[in-house]
Amino acid sequence: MRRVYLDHSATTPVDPEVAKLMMTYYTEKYGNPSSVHSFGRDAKAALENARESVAKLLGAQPTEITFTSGGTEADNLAIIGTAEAQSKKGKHIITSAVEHHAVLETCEFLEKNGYELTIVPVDEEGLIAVEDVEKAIRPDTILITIMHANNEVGTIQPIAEIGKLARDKGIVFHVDAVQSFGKIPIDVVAMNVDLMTVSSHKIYGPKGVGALYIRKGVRVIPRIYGGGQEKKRRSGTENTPGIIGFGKACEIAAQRMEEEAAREAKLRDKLLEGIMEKIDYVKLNGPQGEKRLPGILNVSIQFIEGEALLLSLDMMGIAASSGSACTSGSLDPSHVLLAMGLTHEIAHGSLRFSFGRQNTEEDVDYVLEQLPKIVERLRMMSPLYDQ
Amino acid sequence: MRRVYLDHSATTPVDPEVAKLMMTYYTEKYGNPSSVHSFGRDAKAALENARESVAKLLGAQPTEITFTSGGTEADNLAIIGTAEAQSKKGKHIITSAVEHHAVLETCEFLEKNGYELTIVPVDEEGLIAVEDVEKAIRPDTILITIMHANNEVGTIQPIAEIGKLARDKGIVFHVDAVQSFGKIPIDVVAMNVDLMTVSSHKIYGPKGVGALYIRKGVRVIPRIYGGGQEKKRRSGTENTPGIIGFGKACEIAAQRMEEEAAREAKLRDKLLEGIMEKIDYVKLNGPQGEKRLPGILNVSIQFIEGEALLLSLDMMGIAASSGSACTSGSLDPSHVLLAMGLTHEIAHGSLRFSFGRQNTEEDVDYVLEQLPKIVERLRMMSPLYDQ
Amino acid sequence: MYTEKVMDHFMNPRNVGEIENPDGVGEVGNAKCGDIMRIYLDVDGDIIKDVKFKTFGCGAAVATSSMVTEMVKGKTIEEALKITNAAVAEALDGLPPAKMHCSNLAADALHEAIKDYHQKTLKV
Amino acid sequence: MYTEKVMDHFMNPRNVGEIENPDGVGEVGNAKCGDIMRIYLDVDGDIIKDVKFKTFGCGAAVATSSMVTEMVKGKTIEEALKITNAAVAEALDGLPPAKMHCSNLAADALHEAIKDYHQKTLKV
Ligand SMILES: Cc1ncc(COP(=O)(O)O)c(C=O)c1O
Ligand SMILES: Cc1ncc(COP(=O)(O)O)c(C=O)c1O
Ligand code: FES
Ligand code: FES
Repeated sequence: MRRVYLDHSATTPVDPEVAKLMMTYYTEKYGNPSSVHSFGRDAKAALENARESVAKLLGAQPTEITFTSGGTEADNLAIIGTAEAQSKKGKHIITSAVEHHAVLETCEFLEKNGYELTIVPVDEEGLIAVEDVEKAIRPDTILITIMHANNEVGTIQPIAEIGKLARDKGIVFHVDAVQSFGKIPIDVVAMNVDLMTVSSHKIYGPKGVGALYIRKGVRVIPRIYGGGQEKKRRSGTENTPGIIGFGKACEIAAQRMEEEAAREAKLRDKLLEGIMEKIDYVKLNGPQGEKRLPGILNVSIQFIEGEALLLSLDMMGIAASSGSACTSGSLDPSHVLLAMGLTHEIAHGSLRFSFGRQNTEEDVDYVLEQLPKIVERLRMMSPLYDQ
Repeated sequence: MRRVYLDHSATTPVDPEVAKLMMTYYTEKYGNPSSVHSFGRDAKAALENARESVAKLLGAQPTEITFTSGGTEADNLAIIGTAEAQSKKGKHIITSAVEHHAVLETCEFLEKNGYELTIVPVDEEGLIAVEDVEKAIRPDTILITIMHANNEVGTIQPIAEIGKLARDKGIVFHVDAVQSFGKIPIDVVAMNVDLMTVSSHKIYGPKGVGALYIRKGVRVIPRIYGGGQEKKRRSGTENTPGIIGFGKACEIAAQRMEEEAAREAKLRDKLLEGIMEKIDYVKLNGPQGEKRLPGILNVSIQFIEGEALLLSLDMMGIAASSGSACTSGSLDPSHVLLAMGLTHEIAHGSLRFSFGRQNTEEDVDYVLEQLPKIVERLRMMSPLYDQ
Repeated sequence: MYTEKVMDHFMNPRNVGEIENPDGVGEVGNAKCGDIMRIYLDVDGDIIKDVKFKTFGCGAAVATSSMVTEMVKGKTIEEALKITNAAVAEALDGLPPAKMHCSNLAADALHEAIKDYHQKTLKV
Repeated sequence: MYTEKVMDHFMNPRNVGEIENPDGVGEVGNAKCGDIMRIYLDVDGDIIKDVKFKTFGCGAAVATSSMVTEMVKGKTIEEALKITNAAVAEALDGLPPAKMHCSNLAADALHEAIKDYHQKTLKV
């Protein structure tokens, strides 16, 4: 059976070149970068080389990059680390309704511990209004944390504008760029960003590696104490093979980004057109055109539930994801779709296809062949569907 | 030139079988374990399989294992997580003078934030007296954190006795077992341990992976918030290839432990004897015999400084480590050696050889051929050495 | 995640559909929570001669619906009333913990349908 | 970590040893901190004819000692006094930031030796 992986926003395969390089550092150049001997020095040099590659893709300086175990840890370090560093100045934090759980749950943890939270809404396309952020700012606001591109619908936020606002007011600005990094251009300087989260496994690097950009001069209280690695910002023996893999993945992403974005956008549009043509009662979630990531397509297929769709697609070899609550066993569907004003019913039937480097036109054709049959079958079972 | 890696306490190469397995999960079975589709389910199943392997080597239940990004993070989670969970009961913590920085620095972070610390001393072999721990206990003691085996000198602490004491008094007992795990038998139940830290890269698994054993019923406040992975104890997309590699490394360690311990102890003793025979003014650091890890040998070579020794050994292809301050650029040498009563001068000249699976008798012969020449050369340069 | 039996009942659900002029209909859940089950009964004397279902919900919801219809077909009303949520889950070789509320729905829908049947019969 | 020059001076240190009846000796550091440097001078007129060192310390400590002896050999006392810590580090193509205090030692030891020479000369 054909296998079509269309869940690259969840995670990507490791690029073969990246994997090969990592192997060398697992089995041959395995030294601890803190060690004096040549095994250690080789590892250290490669680690610093990776730091440069990550920095470059962000428009940052290598010294501004702190490696972490992933995007989630970087988000936590940025948010809690800033809250603790700035707590004397104030305890008010601004975020948005469509952030990843790594941001939202972290903010809510702080809320339980004496901080105040303002959650800025989004419009029906998932877009934040800069004015809403501006209105939310108070004298005791210490942090604004807004994502660059949304992981469920792909909406790209007006980061540079929000960054300018934050910089003017002297408020620390954190951006979760896990989904946009390596996919669309980023320049932390032009965007007025103080802290930015990125993750390796979304750009064909290994899982368990991420980084936080910390602008020179911005203070963040560490979350993990120990041997003082990463300039004391994040202790723990460095995951050198992982970090080196991440660095390589950044290099490859930098080379391919433009071409790949155009390619994926074309596949995405083809899939959307085909779905719209072949299936009725379908709603596109998120914006059209420029304001979205090239690789993400999110649609709601009415009268059926997302997990049932995913399972059926999976039986045909197609891997996708859903904002349905039933995929996670919770009761409420995706907070992102609800924040965009979708009803529970429609949110439950949402389906996300996220494209990647190995996807082809034939993959899209295959989905367009299978999906209508699946929808038909599930709708026949649905008490909500009365043709 | 011959290359002899004798720094396995710092880190180990990844076992080829482990590396091969990991490759599969990097490039083929790359799904996110949270995903509904088969890519995700395959990853999830392998992840749970790894959890079993880790649990087994600890004598624990799989549900009691929480994966982290390494030993340092697990130590932080155990210590800060317990302190926060128990802060209503008290704010007193007991630890020892020879803990790893991941424990000591974390305890000191808590001390700065309103907790009180009692640091139990060690004798000249690096051994903690159970009575000293008992004496340190107060009504408001909430946590005892003591390492199983020391990373610099290999001393094995009387964990089961301290555990019994802690259990009797209802105090949470955390053990950093990063160095002993997979090297000597561990049974968390028999040892009365509540929390135990282990790390993958010390047992031929990948860097950037560790685990915390959390005994059923023991509460630990999480440190990283997000998608709720690891039963909400540690959010973040799981490093599946790394965790799966760790699981495999545990399986291999379980098979080889006994035989390998005997083999390494023999090499270690051969090296010690040779050094004692060929070089004068040498002091063994740490205990003789049973109370030490099989693979670690720590000696102080008087009148010379550790980093100079390491660099010279490295020029001959030999990788070792030192408790010298100069290897890290700090001013005080190893807190472990100082706690054992060594003078600064002697501590500065310490040298740690730590053995691993690929080491042979020939390796030892080679070191015994090179080391005396190096010592001779450096002593000729030393103003402290007046023959 | 799901057992083979669950996947079988999900992919090849038994007794999907509606019964025209049913003797009893039961509906539980609501679309807001992501699941609705509707069960139709055709009763002859005391025997459930035919049973059909329509379900909006996850794989577990579909599978439990299918399973419960298979379990009651040909049974007496009395026997059907004895079918518990646990029994449905067990017949499917178990459900993931997070999905146990789906199995609650299937037996509930059946019992609602029987209640409806009783009410209709009484009225006659 | 270290430059090639540092490693060269560490592995092949110049002017290791002692001078019998030196015209000046300088010692800085202490073993407690992990480093001691001792520099011996043989001065002829105003010229440093010979210079030797003994050092207990890390690679950087040995290399800076060696380098400083090479830098002063044949120089006048006046010229030698102008040698700064920074100059020694620079002559080695730089030192890691954490090791900069080692370079401080070498020039200090030299200056101590010159001080000792001055004292001895004055006494004569
Ligand atoms: C927007 C966003 N933020 C944060 C994360 C978390 O990153 P990681 O998976 O590396 O923990 C993800 C992905 O899971 C994401 O999509
Ligand atoms: C005793 C001990 N504890 C903790 C650690 C830290 O573990 P990791 O290197 O996985 O962060 C180490 C090793 O560095 C160790 O030897
Ligand atoms: S219908 Fe939502 S979990 Fe089953
Ligand atoms: S002598 Fe200690 S750092 Fe150089």
